[in-house]
Amino acid sequence: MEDFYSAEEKLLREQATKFILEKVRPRVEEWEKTGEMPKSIFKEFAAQGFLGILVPEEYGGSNAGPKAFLAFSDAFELSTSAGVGAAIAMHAGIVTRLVAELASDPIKKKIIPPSVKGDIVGALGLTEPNAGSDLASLTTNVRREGDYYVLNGTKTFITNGCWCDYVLVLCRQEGTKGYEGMNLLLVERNSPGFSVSRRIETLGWRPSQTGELVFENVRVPAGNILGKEGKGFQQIMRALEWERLMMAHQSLRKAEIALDMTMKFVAEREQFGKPIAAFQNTRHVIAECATRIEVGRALVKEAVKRHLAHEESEAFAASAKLLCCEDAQWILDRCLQLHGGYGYTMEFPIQRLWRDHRLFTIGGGTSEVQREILARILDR
Amino acid sequence: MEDFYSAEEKLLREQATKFILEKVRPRVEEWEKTGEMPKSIFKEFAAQGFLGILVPEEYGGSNAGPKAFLAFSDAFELSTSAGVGAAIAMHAGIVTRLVAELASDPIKKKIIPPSVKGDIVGALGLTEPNAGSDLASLTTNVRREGDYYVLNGTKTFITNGCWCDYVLVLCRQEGTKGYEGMNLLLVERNSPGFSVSRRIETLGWRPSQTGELVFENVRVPAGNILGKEGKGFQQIMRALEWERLMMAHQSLRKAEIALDMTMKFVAEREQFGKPIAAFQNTRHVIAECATRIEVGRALVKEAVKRHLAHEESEAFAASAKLLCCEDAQWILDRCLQLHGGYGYTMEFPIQRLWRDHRLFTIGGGTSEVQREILARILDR
Amino acid sequence: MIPSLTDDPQYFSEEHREFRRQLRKYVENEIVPHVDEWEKAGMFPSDLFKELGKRGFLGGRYPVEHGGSGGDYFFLCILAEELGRCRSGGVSMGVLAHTEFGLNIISKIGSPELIEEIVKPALLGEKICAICVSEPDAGSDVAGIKTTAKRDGDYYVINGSKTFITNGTRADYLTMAVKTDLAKGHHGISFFAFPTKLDPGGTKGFHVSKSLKKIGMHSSDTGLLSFDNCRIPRKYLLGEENKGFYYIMKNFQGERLAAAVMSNMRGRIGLEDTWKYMGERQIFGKFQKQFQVLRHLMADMVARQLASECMSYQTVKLYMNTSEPPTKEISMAKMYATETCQWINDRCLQIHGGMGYIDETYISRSWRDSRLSTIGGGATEVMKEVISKLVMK
Amino acid sequence: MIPSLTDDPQYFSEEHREFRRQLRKYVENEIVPHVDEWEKAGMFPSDLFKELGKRGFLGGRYPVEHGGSGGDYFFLCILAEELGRCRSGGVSMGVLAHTEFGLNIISKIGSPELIEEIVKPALLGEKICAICVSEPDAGSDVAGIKTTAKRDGDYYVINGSKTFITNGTRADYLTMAVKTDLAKGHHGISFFAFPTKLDPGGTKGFHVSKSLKKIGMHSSDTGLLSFDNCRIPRKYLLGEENKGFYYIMKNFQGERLAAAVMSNMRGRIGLEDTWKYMGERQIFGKFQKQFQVLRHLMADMVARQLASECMSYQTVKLYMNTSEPPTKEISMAKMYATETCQWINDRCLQIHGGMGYIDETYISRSWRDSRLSTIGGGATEVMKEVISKLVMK
Repeated sequence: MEDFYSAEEKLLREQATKFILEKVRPRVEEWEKTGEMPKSIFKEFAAQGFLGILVPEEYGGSNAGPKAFLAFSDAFELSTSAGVGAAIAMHAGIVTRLVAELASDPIKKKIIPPSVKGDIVGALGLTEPNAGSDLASLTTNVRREGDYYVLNGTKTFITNGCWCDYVLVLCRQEGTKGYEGMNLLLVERNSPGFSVSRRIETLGWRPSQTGELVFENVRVPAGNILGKEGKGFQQIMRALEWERLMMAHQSLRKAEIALDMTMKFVAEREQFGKPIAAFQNTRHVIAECATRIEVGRALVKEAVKRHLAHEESEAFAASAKLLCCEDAQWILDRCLQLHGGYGYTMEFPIQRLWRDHRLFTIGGGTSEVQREILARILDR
Repeated sequence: MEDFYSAEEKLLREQATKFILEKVRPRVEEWEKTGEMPKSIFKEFAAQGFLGILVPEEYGGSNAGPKAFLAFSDAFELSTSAGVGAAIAMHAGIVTRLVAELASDPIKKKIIPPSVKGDIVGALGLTEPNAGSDLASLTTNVRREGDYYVLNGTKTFITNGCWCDYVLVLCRQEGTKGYEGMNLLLVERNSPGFSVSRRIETLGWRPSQTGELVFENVRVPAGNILGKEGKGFQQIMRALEWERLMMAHQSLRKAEIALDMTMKFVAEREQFGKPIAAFQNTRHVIAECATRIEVGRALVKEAVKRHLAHEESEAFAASAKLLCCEDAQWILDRCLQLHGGYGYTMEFPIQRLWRDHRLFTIGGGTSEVQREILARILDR
Repeated sequence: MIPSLTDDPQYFSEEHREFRRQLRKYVENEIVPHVDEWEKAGMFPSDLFKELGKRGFLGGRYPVEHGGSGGDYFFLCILAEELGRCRSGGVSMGVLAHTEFGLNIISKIGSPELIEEIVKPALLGEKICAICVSEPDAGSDVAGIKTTAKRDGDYYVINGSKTFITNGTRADYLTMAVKTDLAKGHHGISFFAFPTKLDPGGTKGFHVSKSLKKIGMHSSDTGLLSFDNCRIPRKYLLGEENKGFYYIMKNFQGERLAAAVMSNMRGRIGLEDTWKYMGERQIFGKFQKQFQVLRHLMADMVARQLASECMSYQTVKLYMNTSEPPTKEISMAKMYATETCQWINDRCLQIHGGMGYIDETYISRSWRDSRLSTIGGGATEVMKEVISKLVMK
Repeated sequence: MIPSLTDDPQYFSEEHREFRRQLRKYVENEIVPHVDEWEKAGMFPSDLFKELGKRGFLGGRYPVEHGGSGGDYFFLCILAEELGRCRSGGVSMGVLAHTEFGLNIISKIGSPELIEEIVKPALLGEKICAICVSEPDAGSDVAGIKTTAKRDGDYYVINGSKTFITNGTRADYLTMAVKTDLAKGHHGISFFAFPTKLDPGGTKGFHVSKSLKKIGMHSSDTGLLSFDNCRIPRKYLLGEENKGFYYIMKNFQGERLAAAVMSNMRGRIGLEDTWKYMGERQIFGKFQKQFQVLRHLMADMVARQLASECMSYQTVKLYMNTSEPPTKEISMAKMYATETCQWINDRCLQIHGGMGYIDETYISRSWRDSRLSTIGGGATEVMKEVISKLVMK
């Protein structure tokens, strides 16, 4: 994998690793306990330039590119909290980038610079109570009234939802169905009719402020539309593929971090008169884990390359999301098992990696949805 | 499985089910949130007679027998909290029973009646920081001084540890090693030198007061020994086998409860225009889950029968512990997956069943230890 | 030592055990020495039916009035298990295809005339039976059967083809599912005991179009059969017209249970042979049985093996004690036993290393033989359909 | 459509692609029509080596001075992949055992005299080579080799036996690992290019004791060989005495990588054939490809297939660009590809139902052929030992 990154990207990863280990990791246990991370964390990340990796220079970003963002994610996974990673990646890896790519100039000028500085935080509103992986059936409703769009509906499972300053809402023009006729609107928090109805308590991702958002006759200025009318879904497809790739990549990184911890643990912990590392079973399990990580990397590398080159990437991205997230789940489970009883205590981070990661085969399109995508590619 | 229980046992299960659903289940969410269950819960269980199932009538029990206890456990699993079940099962399913079987008459008279009434709570002290599944290497030390045993050492991962009123401590006579030379001592909480050094925060089993216990020159009256000097390990082997059988049985019950919840969920939740239950994938996953539960039951039934008849049961008990706990883990994971994003929220109990159960392939002898046991049986 | 239930008194009486002892001795002395030859020939000799028949091994669970011994289903289990000890899957499959799959329904719903003509001689091994359901375009999907029987006075005229028929190249009677009403799907199926030797030189219009070569089960013959205007007397209709699907539901559960029991024995023998091999074979200066990962793998296999055996035996008991067959439990037992047997044999082959890939080792034969079990007699996928319908109400 | 990397320009130049096109055409026209016959015969004809050799297919990655084309390792990948398209695993295995496993080390460390005598004619297919390491009591454990070579003036005298030798019944030269110092374990191994036809009627003392019958790989011959005081000239020693283990470490990684590439192709063809079958076969009134569980299974298989191909190709690139072979990545690629291929072929057979169990379907052959891959050339268990040593420092 080392030949995947450029020298600059590696440097960025190094800088980020130092930052995470010194400034973030020591505070994670507290945030996880309370479920509360200070929102100012965005400013701390911003001060290092990390929130502008995918943003053009004219808006205050470094435009270092997607691979740089993956290198950055290798570092932030070292926080051992998916909630931290998810909050940052959603804001800087997906939302800000969508604004930079699709919004009108005035909106870009208004939203992106403070986003890059960490002064405001973005969220992405896709999932609804009755439309998860199946976006074609979403019902959040939009109609045009003069210079405004009027928005009604509910979005749920929204990362950064509780503290977001703006949210990109995928909504449906009246009378349309399926994947056609959707708009993507940028809704600011202070809009009348917008509210956070509740925080959703989850098994993991605790600091990520997962929330449910309600829109009641929210009037959104017409200029807040991202891209074209009716093409909301089509316009985010590439961003969704990118999300899949990020998730596959992050899964493997989590697995790698867990495996490193585990190798350290089994070398130190003794049972039956010898280190656990000396048991053949331990060694074979570790060999299998290491192999699945390495193979997953090879697949992600190819998928990212194709995605960036706009070559046929769909099958590779779906395969990577499916395989890497499933394999990482298995690896994290085996790592927890090798920790024995200690793996079950809150004193070792392996429990959090394990439970945090469980969402990776559900979020960003479940494993089942990836299989559907792949099967449809076979149909062609 | 229905032919497994007698009519009386089924009646007991019915009574217990009513009690659990009315008096326990509604309070579980709160206990899980705070990690605190009132200790008076033992008295509530006692008032129903549940704590005396394995205790002879002369000490206030019903002596309804091990199968009755399994029937009772079918009910208490409906609390959906392994912490509740573990606390009760440890006290009434293992510790009190060991006292009734092995202690001297004065100790029995002193300890058992209040245990059956829920006035005092027992714990079992086996695991040490460096001796988990490998009890042969335990180091908690005991020496005789006149009419006392003097005890030194640390026990960890002790269910009911933080609030126990007495604990059965497996300890080693000076100069012995391996499985020989151990004593089993009943240590009361008020003994000078005994302390709970900390509560261990765990991923699940939250209300079960898992703690670490320290013994510093604790003087235990000589009459507090259970059974014979030097035979501490051998004397609890049957209790450990019983624990394995309980865990296998409880695992399947958890899986069954989860599967019931899941079948209900998939029948109601729609995606892509139809209930999730209508997807072939869903149906096949459920068929596989149901089959593994039924097969596991057949194995447990045979293992319990042999255990109770004192026939060759070792291989069956180890197989049951290994297979049922592993399979239940897989089933719970699949059930969580079928819940989609909802499975990851704290609003559905499936997340707790999943994370609570993760300890079942670690505690009571890890899966790896069960495999060792089985391989040694093959060696014979 | 691998713990076993095959002598457990909760299932097996002294009478059962004696039956097992005799059969085991017979298998060891009279079958084992020949199986390599039969594997090569692609077929065991038809005389085997007679030898088994005249010793009373075939009729264990059949009524005395039909020429059987009047025993319970556990006699069939013993037959399936002990034949399995010859380590040639085709032998057990061929014998059971005759004595259980083909014959059972005739004994249950056949007329007294057919009992005399078919069941009695068949239990002596003098006539050979086969079950005949699959077609080139209808395997697990019986509603899709296309072979037809058309009433013509006192005769039926049969047209179509059947495939994957065990004993198909030599059977005297084919217990055959056909459509008597093409329009009715499941409800147009009828059963016949089709006689293949009605006319000299074979029933007119009946042909064995092909003897199918299979990956394994080499000692058993498998036929592709064709029926071209075969006229057979009406008496060969089993039970009533168009009730075939009901007969399948009611009478064919025993076949699945037998498949489970056969698979369990195939798994058990794989484990026994492999554990023995692990004690003989050295690598890196140690016996294979000293390597932790192989020991743990053995432990996993033993656990599943015991679970599967418990499940099957308990289901047999349930099957014997209930009037309606316990379809859910039988489907689960079948699926679990066959998947387990296949997995065990695959892992056992792996433990054998290069030797496992050589034709002459038992494990290689057992591996390819066991591959059929999750496909035939109700594929795993079909079992899942059945089970899910029964558990999801 | 199953996405593919076999034309990806990051790995394959126009020259590679032309090589692939020619070879594919040759396989289709000249090999495919004969494989059924070769499978039955238990051996493909030796002429095949000559036909491939004279068209330049064997020497793709060998130096021009040795009679090759001077290409890179991807030429070998193409050879492994395109031969795989004949759907008879023994053909690819036999050809690669010759042109890669047997010949590579001779080309690398053999004297100029041996290059002339062996490599040049072998690349033309006029001489046949084999790799010869396993013994009845030493498979994956090379330190346990017992065959000895004892120096006697200008000769070595060789005694012992070798087994599981692909091309063993007809090879002209055996690239053979023996002990020159029994006391030294790994450090007493030496390599010879053993000539089997030194004397008229065969090198004295050399015998093919047995042609081994295998579960699969039927078109390839496998020998059990014995050496009884065989005297061969000293010049046939490869490299230096007692350095054999080093040569294995250094030169045999390419063999494992080739095994990965071969397995990937076997998995891919299984998927292609099965998806096609699913579009043709109807059950319960629907095409198989319309059933969700089968679609999802296909998706899982495709994901693993692509992952394995990415892993293997990226490892080939790494292998070409580093001086020390990347043992960790190669071991991972080998283990993953062979396990994946075996799993895919097993699931594909299952999807074929009863047809999958019939000898004549491709999938049944591919299934039994693929079973060898996790055993031969470094079993999965051995790969795990290697990998764990490299990752746990």
